[in-house]
Amino acid sequence: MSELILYLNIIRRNPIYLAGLVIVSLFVVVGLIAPYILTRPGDAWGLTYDINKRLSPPSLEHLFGTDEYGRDLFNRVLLGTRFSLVIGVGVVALSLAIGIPVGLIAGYVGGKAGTALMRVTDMFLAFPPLLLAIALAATFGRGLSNTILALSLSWWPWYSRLIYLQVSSVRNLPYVDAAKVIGISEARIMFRHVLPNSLTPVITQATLDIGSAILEASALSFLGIGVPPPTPEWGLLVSSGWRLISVAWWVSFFPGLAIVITVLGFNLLGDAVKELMDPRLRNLLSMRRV
Amino acid sequence: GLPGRPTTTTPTTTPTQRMIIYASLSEMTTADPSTEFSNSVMWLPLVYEPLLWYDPITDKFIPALATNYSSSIDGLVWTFTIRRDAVFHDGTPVTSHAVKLSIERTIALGQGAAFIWDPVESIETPDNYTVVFRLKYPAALDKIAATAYGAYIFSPKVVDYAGASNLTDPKVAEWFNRGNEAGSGPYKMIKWDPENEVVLEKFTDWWGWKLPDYPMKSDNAPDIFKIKIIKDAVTQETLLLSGGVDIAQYVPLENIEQHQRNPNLQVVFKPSFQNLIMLINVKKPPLDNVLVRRAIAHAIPFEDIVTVARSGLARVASGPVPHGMWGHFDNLTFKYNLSLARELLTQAGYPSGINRKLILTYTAGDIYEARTADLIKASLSQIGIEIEIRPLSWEEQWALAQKGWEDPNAAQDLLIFYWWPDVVSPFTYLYNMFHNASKVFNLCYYENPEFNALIEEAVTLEGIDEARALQLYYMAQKILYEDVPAVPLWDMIDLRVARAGIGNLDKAINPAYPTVVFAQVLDVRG
Amino acid sequence: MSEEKLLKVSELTIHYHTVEGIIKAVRNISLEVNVGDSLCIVGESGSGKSTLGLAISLSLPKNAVVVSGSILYKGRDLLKLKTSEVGRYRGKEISMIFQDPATTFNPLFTIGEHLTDILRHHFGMSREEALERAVELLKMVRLPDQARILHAYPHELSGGMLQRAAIAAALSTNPKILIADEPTTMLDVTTQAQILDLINSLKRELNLTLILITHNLGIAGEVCSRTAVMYAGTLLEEGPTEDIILNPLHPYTAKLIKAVPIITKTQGRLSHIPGVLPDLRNPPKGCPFVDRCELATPECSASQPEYFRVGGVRRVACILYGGEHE
Amino acid sequence: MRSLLEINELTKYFPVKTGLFGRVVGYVRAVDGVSFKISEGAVFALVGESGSGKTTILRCVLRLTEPTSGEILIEGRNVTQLRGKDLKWFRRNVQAVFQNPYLSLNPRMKVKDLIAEPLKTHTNVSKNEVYRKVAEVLALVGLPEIVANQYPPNLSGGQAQRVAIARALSIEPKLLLLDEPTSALDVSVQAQILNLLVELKEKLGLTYLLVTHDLSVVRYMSDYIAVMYLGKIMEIGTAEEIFSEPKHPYTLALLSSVPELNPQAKKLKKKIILPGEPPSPMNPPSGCRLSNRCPYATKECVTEEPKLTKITETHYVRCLRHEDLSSLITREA
Amino acid sequence: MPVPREYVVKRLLLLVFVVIGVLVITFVITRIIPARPEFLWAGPHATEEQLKRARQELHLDEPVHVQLYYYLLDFFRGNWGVSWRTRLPVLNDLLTALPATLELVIVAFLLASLIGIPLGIYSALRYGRIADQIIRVLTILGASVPVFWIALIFQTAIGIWAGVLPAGKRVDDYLAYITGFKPITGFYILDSIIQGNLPVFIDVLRHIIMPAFVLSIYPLSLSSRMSRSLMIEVLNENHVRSLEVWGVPQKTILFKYALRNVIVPVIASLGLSFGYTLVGAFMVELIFVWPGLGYYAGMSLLSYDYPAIIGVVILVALFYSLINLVVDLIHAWLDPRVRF
Ligand SMILES: Nc1ncnc2c1ncn2[C@@H]1O[C@H](COP(=O)(O)OP(=O)(O)OP(=O)(O)O)[C@@H](O)[C@H]1O
Ligand SMILES: Nc1ncnc2c1ncn2[C@@H]1O[C@H](COP(=O)(O)OP(=O)(O)OP(=O)(O)O)[C@@H](O)[C@H]1O
Ligand SMILES: [Mg+2]
Ligand SMILES: [Mg+2]
Repeated sequence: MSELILYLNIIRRNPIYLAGLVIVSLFVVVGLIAPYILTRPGDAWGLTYDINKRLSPPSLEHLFGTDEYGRDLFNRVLLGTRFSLVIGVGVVALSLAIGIPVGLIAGYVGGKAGTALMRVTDMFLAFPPLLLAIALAATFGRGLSNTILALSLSWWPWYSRLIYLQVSSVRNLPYVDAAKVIGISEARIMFRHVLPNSLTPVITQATLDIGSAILEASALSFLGIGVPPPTPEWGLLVSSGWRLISVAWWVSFFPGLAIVITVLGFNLLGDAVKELMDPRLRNLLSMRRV
Repeated sequence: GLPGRPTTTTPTTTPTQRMIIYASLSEMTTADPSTEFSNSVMWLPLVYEPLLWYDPITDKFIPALATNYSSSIDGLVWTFTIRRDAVFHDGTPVTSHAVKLSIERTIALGQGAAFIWDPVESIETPDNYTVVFRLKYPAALDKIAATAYGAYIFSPKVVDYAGASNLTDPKVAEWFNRGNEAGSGPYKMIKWDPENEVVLEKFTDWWGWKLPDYPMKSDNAPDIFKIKIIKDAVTQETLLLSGGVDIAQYVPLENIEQHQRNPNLQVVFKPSFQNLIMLINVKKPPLDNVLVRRAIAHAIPFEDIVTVARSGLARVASGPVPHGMWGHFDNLTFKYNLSLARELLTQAGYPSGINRKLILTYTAGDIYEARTADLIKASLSQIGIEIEIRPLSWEEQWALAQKGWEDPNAAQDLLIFYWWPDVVSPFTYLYNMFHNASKVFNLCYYENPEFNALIEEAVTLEGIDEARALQLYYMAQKILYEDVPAVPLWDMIDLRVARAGIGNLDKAINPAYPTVVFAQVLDVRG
Repeated sequence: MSEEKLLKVSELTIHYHTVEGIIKAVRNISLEVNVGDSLCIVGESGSGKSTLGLAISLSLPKNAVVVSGSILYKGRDLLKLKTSEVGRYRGKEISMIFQDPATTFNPLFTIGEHLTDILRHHFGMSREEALERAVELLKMVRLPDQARILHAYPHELSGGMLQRAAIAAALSTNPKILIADEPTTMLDVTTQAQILDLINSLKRELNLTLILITHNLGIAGEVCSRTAVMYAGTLLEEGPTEDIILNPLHPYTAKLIKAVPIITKTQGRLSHIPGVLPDLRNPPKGCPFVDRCELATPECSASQPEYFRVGGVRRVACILYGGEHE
Repeated sequence: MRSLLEINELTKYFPVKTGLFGRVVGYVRAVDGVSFKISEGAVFALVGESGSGKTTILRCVLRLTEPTSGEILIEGRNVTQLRGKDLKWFRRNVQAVFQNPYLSLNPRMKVKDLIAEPLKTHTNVSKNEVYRKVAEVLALVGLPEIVANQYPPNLSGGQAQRVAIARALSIEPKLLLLDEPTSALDVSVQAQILNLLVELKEKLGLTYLLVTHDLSVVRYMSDYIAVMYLGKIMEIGTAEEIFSEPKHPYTLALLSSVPELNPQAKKLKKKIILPGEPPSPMNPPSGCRLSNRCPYATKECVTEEPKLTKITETHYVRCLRHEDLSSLITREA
Repeated sequence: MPVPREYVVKRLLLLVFVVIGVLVITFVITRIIPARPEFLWAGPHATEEQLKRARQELHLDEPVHVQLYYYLLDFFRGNWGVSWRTRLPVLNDLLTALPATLELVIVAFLLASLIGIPLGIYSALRYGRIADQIIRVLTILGASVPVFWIALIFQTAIGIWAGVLPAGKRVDDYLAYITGFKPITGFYILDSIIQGNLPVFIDVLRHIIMPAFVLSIYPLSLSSRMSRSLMIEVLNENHVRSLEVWGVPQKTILFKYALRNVIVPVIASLGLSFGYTLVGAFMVELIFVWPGLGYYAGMSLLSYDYPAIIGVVILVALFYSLINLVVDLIHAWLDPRVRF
C-alpha cells in the first residue's frame, strides 16, 4: 500500500507519466460511461442517420465532423471507447485465463505434460504477432466475440511463457523448499506459495497490454476481418474513412487519433511502471546532475 | 513463359512515346479469344477485331473487319464483305477463311459466349473476302457479330504456333493462355502478367490508322496502353491523383463531385445493368408472413441508400429488371413510408416490433453493400425490427443460404447481393432468383407455380411475340411486387475518372463493351 | 607534515538521492593515508564503506551528491577536478577492485581485451606490447597459463581467477593507491586465503598504499596496519589494527569484537548488540550508536561527538574519552 | 546415546546433460559415499568449501533430492521409503532453516500465517489455539508480538531469520537442519542468531545438523565435525579433535584460511594456503581428491584413493600421509 | 567466436520443430475449426461436384491424423492449394510477391535499426534531459500509432497534398518502360543497379522511401526504446564502473564496451521486430499498392480467398522462424555466453 502511494507520488511528479495515468483513467471512465453520455446515441449505435449532413467538416455542432451517413463522428468515437475497452479487457482477460493455467502447470508440475504444454506454447509463438490472429479471425468470421477470441488465441502464449519462466524460478526458491519440508501439500504450495509470487509481473504486463490489444483489434478491423459495421470500433472507423480521405479527412483522422492517444496512454504508463519496478532505474529517476 | 510468370518482349520504341495506364479492378486469368468470358474483355477488343462494332446509344454499327454487310429479307442469310488491307499481327492477311475458321472454332469449343452463334447453320466463303452465314432461324446476326465476347477473328496460323493438329486442339488454348495473341486490332499485346498488368503496344500496320475519317481511331492514340490491376477503388483514386495511373476504372463515389470540379480530372458516366437486391427468407417466421415482408419493403429508405451508398450514382430499383433494359417497368417501386410499415406490422400481429434479431448477410468487402445494409438496419430499427448485420465471404454466405432449402430456420433472414445478366433478358433475373427450380440462387426459397408458369411462357415468346412476352413479364413482376420475396434496391450507374489531358474518353467508352476503353480513339498529346 | 600525506579526506559528507528520500551514506568523515600505509575500513553492511571508497576513486554513482568536505590527493582536491582532469587521476593514481569478481569484467570481452585497453590508453603501447605486458601482469598475480586466460571470457574463469585478473587490471597502471572493496566476500574460504595472501605480498613487493574495505575484523588483522571503524556513515574510531582489536575504545567496536566467534577457543555465549542500525535517511543527531549503547548519556544524543586523540596514534569519536581533544 | 540420524554410504550423482538430445555426458559427484551418525542432542557440523556437497546431503535428508544410493535412517526408519503416516511423522520431526531468511519466507504471507502454516498442517488445534501458539513461539525466539502482523520483506535480516527458526520449531521437531543459517547476516546479527540457536537447543533438547563453511561458527556451536571436500568426507571427529589435532592437510588449510582476529595468535600460527582452484566435481583428480592442490602430495596420493582411517574411536581421517603431517608442518616451519 | 556446430544443429532441429508446429496449427485452423472445410477450399460458386472433389483432395473422410499426413505431404511437395481469386497455385503467387515485400521490409528494417539504435543510445546518454524526454515521447508515440493510420496520413499529406513523393507503386511505369528497365531478381533496387539504370534507381528509391519509413516507425521505436533502456542498464553495471576506475576513457567504455552490450541483445530481439514489420507490411502494402505479400494478403482477406490467406500465413511464419534462427546464430556468435 505504501508502495502504491510512493509510485503514485513519483508518477505525479513526472509530467510524462502523469499524462499516461490521466489518459488511461480517462479511457477507462469514458469506456464505462460512454453509452450514457452520448448526445446522439442513434448516430453512435448506427441506428439513425442524416443524409443532409453527409460529410460535414468538424464544427461546433459536430466536433469531429460527420461521416458519409451524416452521423456525428464525435459520438461514434466516444462510443468506440466502450468497444475498445471491451476488446482490450476481453482479450487480456481471456489470454490470462488460458495462459496462467498453462504456464503454471508447465512450470510447476513439469514432467511430460509440462513439457508438452510448453512445446504447444512455443508453436504458437512461432507466428509473428498478429499473423495468427489474422488467420484465426479470417476463419472465425467477423464479430466482436470472434475478434476477441482470435486475438486471445494468439496472445495467451506470451503470458503462458511469462508465467512459466516466473514459476520455474519461483519454484526453486528456498521458501518453496521450506514449505515442502514442513509437509504442506503440493496443491497448497502451488496456489498459496508459487502462484501469488509469480503473478505480479504477468498481471502488470497484462494491464498495460490492453493498449496493444486495442491496436491489434483495430488492425483486424482495418483489414476487414474484425468487428462488423456499423459498430463504431475505431479501426473500423478509420478503415471506412480510408476511401473518403481526400474529401473528408476527418472521418479517418479522429478515430485514428483516438487509438493513438489511448495506446500512447497505456505505453506511457507502462514505461512508468517498468521504471518503478526496477530499483536501479528508480534511483536514477530522482537523479540530480552532479 | 509459364502461366503466372510475366512474359516480356523488349520494346522496340523510342522514348518519345505516349503511354496511358488504365487501372483495372479485377485481374485476368484466361486469354483465349474464342472462349474468354471474363475480365480479359478489357483488352480483347483492342487486340482482336470482330466483323462489326455496335454503338447502343445511337443504335448504329461501325465497320470493323467487315466493310459492309447485307441480309436476306427472311433474315436467314447474311453476307459480309471483308476488308482487303487488314493484316494480323503476325503479318498474315485477314481473309474470309480466317473469319470462318475463327467463328467455327468458337462454335466448336462451345465455351464462354459460344451460345450467341446458336442460330448459325453454316458459314460459306465464296471468295477470299466474302463470308456468307446461313441461319437455322431468323436472328439479328449483325448484333451477334458485334458482341463483346466470342466474336473475335484471329490468325489461323495459331495452329502452327501452338504446334497443334487443328484449331480445337487444347494446345491452341494453352498457347493463347500463355499470353500469346494473333489478332488484327490496333494494339499488340507485349506483356501478359495477368495478376498485375497487361501491356499493349500500337500495331503500326493496322488498317484503321490509314483511314482519315474512320470513327474508331485517333491520330494521337497512345503508343503504349497498359492495363494495371489495382483491385481497390481508393487506391485507384490515389494513384490517379498522384499520377500513377491515367484512367481509373473506379474511384470512391463520394469523391466524384470533387473530381468533377477538379480541373486536372474528367469524369465520364455510363449506364449499367447490374443491380442490388435484398432477398427475404420467405419460409422463416415471421418473414413467412407477407405483411411483415411488405412492412420491411416500405421501411427501406431507397433514396437515402442511393445517396449514401452510391453517392447518387444509381437509380432506385423498380422491380428486379434494371432500368433501360427491355422488360423493365417503372411503377414497381416500394414507397418509403414508415407509418405504413408500422401499420402493416400491426396488421401482421407485431404492433411493437419483432422480438427477434433478423440476420442480414452481405458479401464482405463490398462497401456499397455494406452501406446499404447499414441504412437498412438503421431504418428498420425505426419500426421495431432489429437487424444483425453479418458480412460474410461469398462462399460462406452462399453456404449458409443453401441450408435454407432444407431448413429455412438455419439460414439467414435477409441477404443482399448483385445480379447482372449473362444473356440480356428479364428471364435471367426472374428465373434465377425466384423460380423454385433454381435452387442455387433462389435464396428467398420462393415457390409460386403461377409465377413459374408466367416466366416459362414469356421466355419462349421473346423471339416470336415481343409484346405478349412483355405483358407476361409484367404480370410476373407484379406478383413479385405483391408477394415481396425480395426487395430490389438499386440499379447501378457506372463511371470512369481520368486525367484531364486525355481527349475522346467518352468516345472510347461503350456500354456494349463493359469495362473496355478503346485506346485507339483516345487523343493524347504532350 | 602535511606534505607527506598522500591522501587526506576531510569532513566528507555524501548523500544519495533516491525516490525513497535522501540517504546520508557518509557523514563528516576525515581520514589520512600515508605513502605505504595499509588502512582497513571496517563496518557492517550499509555503513558507507563502499561510498567512501568510490568517492576516493572518483567513481561515485550518478545519484550521489558530495555535500561537503574535500579529498586531498598530494595536496590537490580531487572533488574540484575539472572533467578533463579526472582522467589523470582515475586508474593512474588511484585504482580499485570490487567485491563481485563475476561482474567486474564485461562479459562480452576477453580478459586480454580489458587489460590491453587499459595499458594502451595509459602508456600508449601497441597491441603487441600491451599483450606482452598483460602476460607479465598475470604472472605477477600468480595466474598460471596466462595466454589462455588472456583469451578467456569472464564466464570461463572461476571467481578466484577473476579476482586475480581484476587485481592485475587495477595494478597495471602502477597506481599509488589501491582500494580493495571487500575483495574476498564472494569467494570461497580457501580462495579468500589465497587472495589475501596475494594482496599482502603485492603490497610488500610494490610498496602499495592500500585501502582495504571489509566487514570482517579478522581480515583487517591479517592485512592492514591501521584500521578505521565505520558505523551508519560515520567514523567511530581509528588507529593501529592491533590496538583496536586488543583494546577497542569505542563501545561499538568493543561489542563488535566480542560478537565474533573465535576459532582458537571455545566460548560460552557470544556478546551481541541489541537493536538495529539507524535509518540513514534520518540518522540520529548525536552519536549514531546512541540507541544501542549501554553507556549512553543524554549528552550523546545532543550532538555528534568530536574525535578525541588517545595515545597519540588513535582517534575515537566518543565522549567517554573527552579531554584529549584532537 | 542412540543415534537420531544415521547416514550410510550416501551418494548423489547429478547427471550432466548436453542441450542437444539431452544426452548424459557425465556426472557431478556431489556426494560420494558419505557416512556418519548423529546422536540425539548433539550438534553435528558439515564444513567444507563451496561445492563440496554439504547442501546436497542436507537436501537428501530432507527428501528434497532423491539420493543415487545409500541409506538415510531417522530413528532407524529409512527416510527414502517413508509413506503416508510415517512421512507425516517425519515432516513433523525433521525441520530446517536455510541460509537466506528473506528467500526462505514467502514474501506475501504475514508472519503469523507463516508460523501457523506448519501448525495447521500437523496439528488439529482450533484457530484461536493456533494463534496463541504462534505468539508463544514468537516469544520463544525473542520477537515482539507486533511482528506477527508484518510481512517478511519489512523485517530486518535478524528478525526474519528468527521467524524462520520459529516456523521450524513451532511443531517441536527433534532434528533441525541448519544450512549456513548466519552467512547472510552481519556479524552482530550473527551473534544473536547463534546465541539463540544454542539457547533453544538446550531448552528444547534439539539435535542439529549444521552446514557451514565458517569454521568459527562451527567452533562455537558443534560437538562433532565432518570436513568435506568434493563430495567426500576428509576428516571426521569431535570438535576438540578437529580443532586441536587436525590430521588432514585440507582441514589444516581450512583452519588457516580463517582470518585470525587475535594478532598475537596470528603470529604463532602456521598457515597452509592451498594453491590453485578446486577442480570440477565432474572429473575430480584421481587418487586423493586433494592431490592436485595438496602441498604434501606424493606420487602415491595421485594413484591411490585413501580410505577413512581410524585414529581414535571418534576421529577418522582420509589421508595417506596423516601420520607424517605434524612432522611435515614443523619441518617447514 | 566460432559457434559450436552442435549449437547450430540444435537450432536447426528447433526450426524443424517450429515448422511442424506452424503447419499443425494452420492445419487445425483450416481443417478443424471450420465446420465444413470443403466449402472454404472449393471456393466461390462451387458446385456439388467440386465440393465432392474438394472433400477427396482434402481427405476429409479419413481420420484426422491421415489428413494431417496428407497436409504435410502437400506442403512439402509445394502443393499449397489454388487461389480462388487468381486461380493460380498459391505457392506460385507467393513466390512472385515475395521479393517486393522483402525489399520493402529490409529497407524498413535498415531504417529502423540504423536510426533507432543510435537514437536510443543518444537518449540514454542524455538521460533525464530535454533531448531524452523528447526522444522518449516520440518513440513511445511511434509504438502507439496504428500503422495503417499513419500510412494513410503520410500518403495523403506527402503523396497527394504536397505531391513530393509518389503515393504508391514500386516504380514509375512510364520511366521503367522508356528506359527499358526489366525486373530480374524482383528486388528493384538491385535490379536497377545491375542494369546501371540510374533514373529508375532514383525513382525506385523515391517510391520505397515513404512506405518503408511508415513501416519502420514501429520497429524503430521499439529498437530505440530497447537500446535506451539497455544502455541505461549497462551504464549501471559493475563492469562499466570497473573500467572507469581503471582509467579507461569514457569514449572507449561507451562505444566499445557498453555498445556491444547493447547491440547484442538488440540483435537478439530483432527477430521479433522483423515479425512485426512483416505483418505491418500487410497494411502498408495495401495502402501503398505495393505488389508484395501484404498486398496479396490484403486482397485475399478482402475477398476471403481462403487458400491464399493460409498460404501467406504459412510463408510469413516460416520466414519469421528462419529470421529468428539467423538472428539467434548471430547472437550466439556475438555473445560467448550463449551456448546450449
Ligand atoms: N547508488 C546508490 N543509490 C542510493 N543509495 C545507495 C547507493 N549506493 C549505496 N546506497 C546506500 O547508501 C548506504 C551506504 O552504502 P555503502 O554501499 O557505502 O555501504 P557499505 O558499507 O559498503 O555496505 P556493504 O557492506 O553492504 O557493501 C546504504 O544504505 C546503501 O543502501
Ligand atoms: N540440482 C543440481 N543439479 C546439478 N548439479 C548440482 C545440483 N545441485 C548441486 N549440484 C552440484 O553438486 C555439487 C555440490 O553442491 P552443494 O550445493 O551440495 O555444495 P555445498 O557444499 O552446499 O556448496 P555451497 O557452500 O556453495 O553451498 C556442486 O558442484 C553443485 O554444482
Ligand atoms: Mg560495500
Ligand atoms: Mg550449500
